[in-house]
This record gives sequence, C-alpha cells and structure tokens, in this order.
Amino acid sequence: MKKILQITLGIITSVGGFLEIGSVTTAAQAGALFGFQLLWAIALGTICLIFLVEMSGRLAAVSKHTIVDAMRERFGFPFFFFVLIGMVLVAFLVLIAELGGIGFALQILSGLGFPLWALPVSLVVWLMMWKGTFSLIENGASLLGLVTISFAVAAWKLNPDWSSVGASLLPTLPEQDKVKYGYLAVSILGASISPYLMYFYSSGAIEDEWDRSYIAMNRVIAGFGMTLGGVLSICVLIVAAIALRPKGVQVDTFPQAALLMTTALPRWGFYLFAFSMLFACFGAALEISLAIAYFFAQGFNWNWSENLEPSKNARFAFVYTIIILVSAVPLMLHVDPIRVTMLAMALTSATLPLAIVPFLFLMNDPIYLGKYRNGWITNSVVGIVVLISFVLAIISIPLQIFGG
Amino acid sequence: MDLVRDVLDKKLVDREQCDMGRASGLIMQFGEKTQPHITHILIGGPTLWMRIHPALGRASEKLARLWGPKSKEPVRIPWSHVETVGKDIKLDVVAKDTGALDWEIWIARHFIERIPGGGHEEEE
Amino acid sequence: MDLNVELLVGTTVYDANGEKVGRIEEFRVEQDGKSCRIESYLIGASALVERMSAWTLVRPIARGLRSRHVLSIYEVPWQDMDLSDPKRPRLKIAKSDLRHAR
Amino acid sequence: MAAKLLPIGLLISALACKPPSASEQMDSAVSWVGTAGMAGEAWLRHASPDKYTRQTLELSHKSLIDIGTSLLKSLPAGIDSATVDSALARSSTHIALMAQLVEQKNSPDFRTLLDSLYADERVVKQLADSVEAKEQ
Repeated sequence: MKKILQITLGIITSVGGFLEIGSVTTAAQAGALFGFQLLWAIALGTICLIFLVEMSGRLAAVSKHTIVDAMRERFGFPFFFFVLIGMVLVAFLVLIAELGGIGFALQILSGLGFPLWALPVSLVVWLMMWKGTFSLIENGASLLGLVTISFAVAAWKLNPDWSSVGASLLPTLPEQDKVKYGYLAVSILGASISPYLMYFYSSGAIEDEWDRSYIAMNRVIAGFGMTLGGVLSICVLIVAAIALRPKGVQVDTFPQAALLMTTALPRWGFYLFAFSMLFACFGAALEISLAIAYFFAQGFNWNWSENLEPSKNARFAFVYTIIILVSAVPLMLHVDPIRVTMLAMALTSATLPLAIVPFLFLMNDPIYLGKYRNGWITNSVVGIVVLISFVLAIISIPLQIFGG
Repeated sequence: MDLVRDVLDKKLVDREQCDMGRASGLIMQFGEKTQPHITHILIGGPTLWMRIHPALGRASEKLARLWGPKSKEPVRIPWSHVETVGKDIKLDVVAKDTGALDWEIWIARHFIERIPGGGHEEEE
Repeated sequence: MDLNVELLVGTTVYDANGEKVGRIEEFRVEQDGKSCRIESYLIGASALVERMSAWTLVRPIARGLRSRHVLSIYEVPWQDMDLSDPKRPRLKIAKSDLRHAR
Repeated sequence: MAAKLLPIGLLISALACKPPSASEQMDSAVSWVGTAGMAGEAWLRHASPDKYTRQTLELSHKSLIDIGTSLLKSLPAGIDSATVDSALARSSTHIALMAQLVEQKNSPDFRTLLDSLYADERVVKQLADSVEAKEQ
C-alpha cells in the first residue's frame, strides 16, 4: 500500500515537474512553424530520458552513489572538473531562462516588465531553498506544476487529426527552412533530455534512502512519469500547430506564447497558460538550483542535504545562494529569456556526450552495479540518441547562428 | 586493492560518520631498496588544482594564504588512521580537529550565519 | 623520499634502454594492519580500462576490432621501478622482459 | 568541449547574424498582425488583462513599423513596394488605434477595428505569399 502511494506520488511529481520554459518554448515554436512535423523529436527525447532517469535511480538504489559521486570517484578530479564546468555553465543558462519564464508570467499577468521581477523572483526562489525541505520542494512545486495538464485539455478540445499526429512520430525533412528545422529538433532534444533532471533524481533517491527493493518502483516511476510528461510536451506542440500555425503566428516573444491556449480554452486559456508557466518555471528553477549545489557538494563531499538548516551545510547553501543571485543579473539587464532558452537547450544537446558518456561507463561498472548493470538494449538506445543529438547540434548550431 | 580505483577521490568520513571531503591526494614514501608505502592521505584545494595544472596549484596556494580560513593546507591524515576502505574511507579521527572542515566553518561564520534564518553551525 | 601518487598517475615510463613503455595508470597495493605497501605498478592503455572498471564496455569493442593490443597490461613489480626522478620514471629492466598481467 | 563552445556561442549569438530575407520579414509581419488579432479577440471575451492586451498591441505596432522600414530596402523585383508599405502601414495604424481603445475600454469600436484588421491580415498574407513566390 505504502509502495503504491510512493509510486503515485513519484509519477505525479514527474508529470508536474516535466514541463518548463525549455520544453514549452521549443514545442510551441516547433508547432507554430512546422505543424506536427517535429513530434518525433519530443518522442525520441522522451524515450531517451526514460532510460536515463531509470538509470540514475538504479545507480543510487544499488550503489548508494549519486551520478556525481560515482563520476568523481571513477574518473578522477581533472575529468570531473571539466564536466563540472560544462554542466554548471549550461545549467546556469537554463536557470536564467526559468527565472525569466517566471518573470514573464508575472509580466503578462500584471503588466510590469520582467526585468523588474528578476530580483524579487530570485529572492523567492532562494528563500524556498533556504527555508524549505527536499520534500516540500519536490512535492509542493510539482503539485503546483500539475496545472500544466491544462495543455492536455487544450489539445483534446482542439480535436487534432490523430492519424497525422501518429504519422509525425517518424522523422521527415521539411521542404524549406531546413536549418531552422534542425535547430528546433536539437533544442527539443536538449529540452527533453535535461541532465539536471538526472542529477536531481539520483540525489533525491539518496535523500530518500532508496535501496535495492526500490528498483522495480523506480522503473515504474521513470516509465510512466516521463511518458506522461512527454505527452504533455506533445500537447503543447499540437496546440501551437492547430491554434497558431494557420494564422502564421510565431512564438518569438513571450506575449505571443501567451496566446497559445486562448483558442482552445477561450475563457481561461490565457490565465491557465500564465499560471502553468509561473508554477512550472518556479519548480524547475528550484530543481536546477538544487542540482547545481548538489553537483558541487557531492563532487567535493561536503555536507549536503536540503533538509538541514543552512549553517549545517554552509558550502552547499553558499553555492546555491551565489548561483541564484547571479542569475538574476542578466535578466535585470533585459536579456531576452526566450533567446537564452533556445541557446541553453541547443547547448544542452551539444554537451550531452559530456554528461551521458561517462554515465554510460558507470552504468556498466560491475563494482557499482553488480548484476544490475545496463543491458545492451539500454546502452544502445541511450548511446544512439546521444549521438544523434550531438551530431544534429554540431551541424545546426553554427548554421543557425551564421545563417540568420 | 588498487590505489587510484579504490582509494583516490573516495569519500572520507570520520568516527561520527561526518563527511570530510574526498581523498585529493596520497603521499608515498620510498627508498633505494625499501618497498614503497603510503604514509598520508591529503585533502584540500591546492592538492586538487595541482592535478589539473601545476600553475593552478600554485595560484590556489597563494589565494588560500590571502583569503579564507588561512589554515595550513593541505590537510594530511596519516594512513595509520584509516579504519576501512569500502564504499567510503572510514577514518579514526574527529573531522573538526583535522582541519578538513576549516572552509565549511569559515563560510558558515562569515556568510551563512549572518543571513537571517541561517542558524548556527555549532548548535547540536 | 616522498612522492605524490596522484601526480604520478599518467606519467610516461621508459625502460632501462630508454624505450617508451606507457603511462602509469594504477598502483596495486597490499593493505595489512596499519600499513599500505605498493606491490606493483600497472602500465599501459588497458591499465586505464582496468582502473575505470570498464571491461564490460571495452572488451566487446576491442574484440570486435580484433585488437590484442588493447587487452594487454604491463604489471611492473616495485623492485623493477626506479622513481628517483619522479618526472621521468624508469624501469630497471628492458621492456621485453616485462610480464603481461593479462 | 562545452567550456570552450559556450563563450564562443554566446559571443556569436550576441553579435547577431545576417539580415533576414524579405520573405522571412513578411512572415514576421503576418505573425505580428495575427498576434494582434488573437490578443484582441481574447480581450473582447474579457479573457485577458487590459495591460497585457495594450502592451502586446503596442509591441505588434512597433514591430510592424520596424519591419516596414527594413523590408522596403530588400523587396525582390516585381513586388510593388508602395503596396507592401501601405498594407503594413494600414495594419499598424489599426493596431495602434486598438491599443488606445483598450485604454478607453471601448469594446464596440474595438470590434469594428478588429474586423478591419482581419481584412488587413488577408492582404498581408497574400503579399507574403507573392514575395515568397518571387524569391524562389
């Protein structure tokens, strides 16, 4: 009975925590520009994410190591440091984007510009970290995030042609705008396969003291939670494809994105979108700040637990305090969060090998995992998707940047 | 047992299971005809940076003298205090007395405790 | 004389005739009671694989490429290693006299 | 790799890129006219705040004027620049008026203007299609 409750809670938190500014912006842009054509990228990214999240939980349950612990131990400090720099820089960009998303949601609700919101928003996020506990952050934030289910309602009400939705799960090339298409595919993959989610998930498994008896549960949570989350992303794309594309409306700015659900849900669509973004980005900002602080604390074995008061893990608290405050600065200087988001997502794809290849080594390590090592199916699926995202990123990022 | 795989970069915990960093370095002693053996485990910044590049190691040594707790780095734990080497390395020491927590305490005193709601690191 | 083990990792080793042998990747030790004595040094690319505990991933690939080279490790007993210049460790014997650990 | 890519990427994207083509700019114009229409509809249904609506309409207005100025230099041969100019100017004027009506909370006049904006929208779309056809 207790297990069923835990599984339900786990799935709910994964669904509530799945959408954030990256997945919404990339899916909305893709739908507005290419209709259903890029659905395959969300599906592919979600499949890869299911495997990765399952792996992170399994590593923690069997070896009692988080990914970062194991990476530092197995690959040594110099390599670890290299990965740390890459991951923290990308996660930092994503954090800026999420804080910008919260600020924008407040802007469309209140009329006050997002640069004004940057500092108060980052202070609230910081205060949650300072005073909150792990379960408050994980459960509270993602329960609020359940408002994103309204995207599924919107997609349902627009009554899409399900056979062409299904057909778009196989990749095809568009006749024009190939570069933009590739760049969007890369950004969608980056938004779906977010490494910070793995670090957060494996740290959570350690904080909740998982052991081998959790392996089956972990599979169910990863499988269902991420699938349902991916379905939500797909719904965002469907809504954009049906509501925005016929009018030629693109999602280059946030005020345009705010119109996403007004066709499907004429009365509440606007407010549901604003609150979806507010809560989803808030939850994601907390998770990313925690993931960055975990990365340092675990890598150097400082005390770390979101359940202790700050002075009991001073260096851990110090890291997230600095990171959150610094990330407010670019927003106060009017950096466009949507541009930061697209760049952050594309760079996530480009740096995936850095995050995933060492992780694959760890997941095949008999010392850590014994008979719970990866099988060849898991290895190949993850390896191939990472290779695809990397190659696409290497080709399309320069083309996008130089090609206009 | 293998040194790099099983000892270096492993977590160090003290008698009371308190985390005290990772094994950043190991000192080995050798002579002309005697078998080399490990004398100390090192913890701390300059040891780590030295592994990336000697210049970084020297810079971090200089910086540590100007700023921070100004303790005598690196922290050296004699191998004779090693209890077991497994998932962690258990040491028969008290973390606070070794100097491994100097930075933790310094940051707690200088930043965290001064922010309202930060608590105090010495309360139990 | 004292030496930092972590800085020795990755250093290239030459044999008695000055021929390159490979990099030091691992130290095999014997722990008894309160002491920890170094028995041998593992040298070469595959010692790195050993250190990463990565044979389950690398072996099938190496077999696929039919690369015997990747699968061999030099194991040098402590008596045969001269560390008096830590920047340039030398073997006291010739490369041809080395034994493969695998 | 990541550490090296990142600053370069940021630098390059900060420096922006080659100017967009005429048909891309026309797509953007269509997008902004459509945005104003959707925002207007939502406001008429009382389903969005006044401030958001006004700001979005003003943003559409400003974007259309910007597009108008840069577009006229890059139009392909065979497209009458006066036609494009007047279509864009007409819709941006309508949008500016709509923004004022939001402030006055005048829905009846707003509805009339929204209908003329739909007419503008069709014209701009047709122009966008012919620019694209000429460019290829």
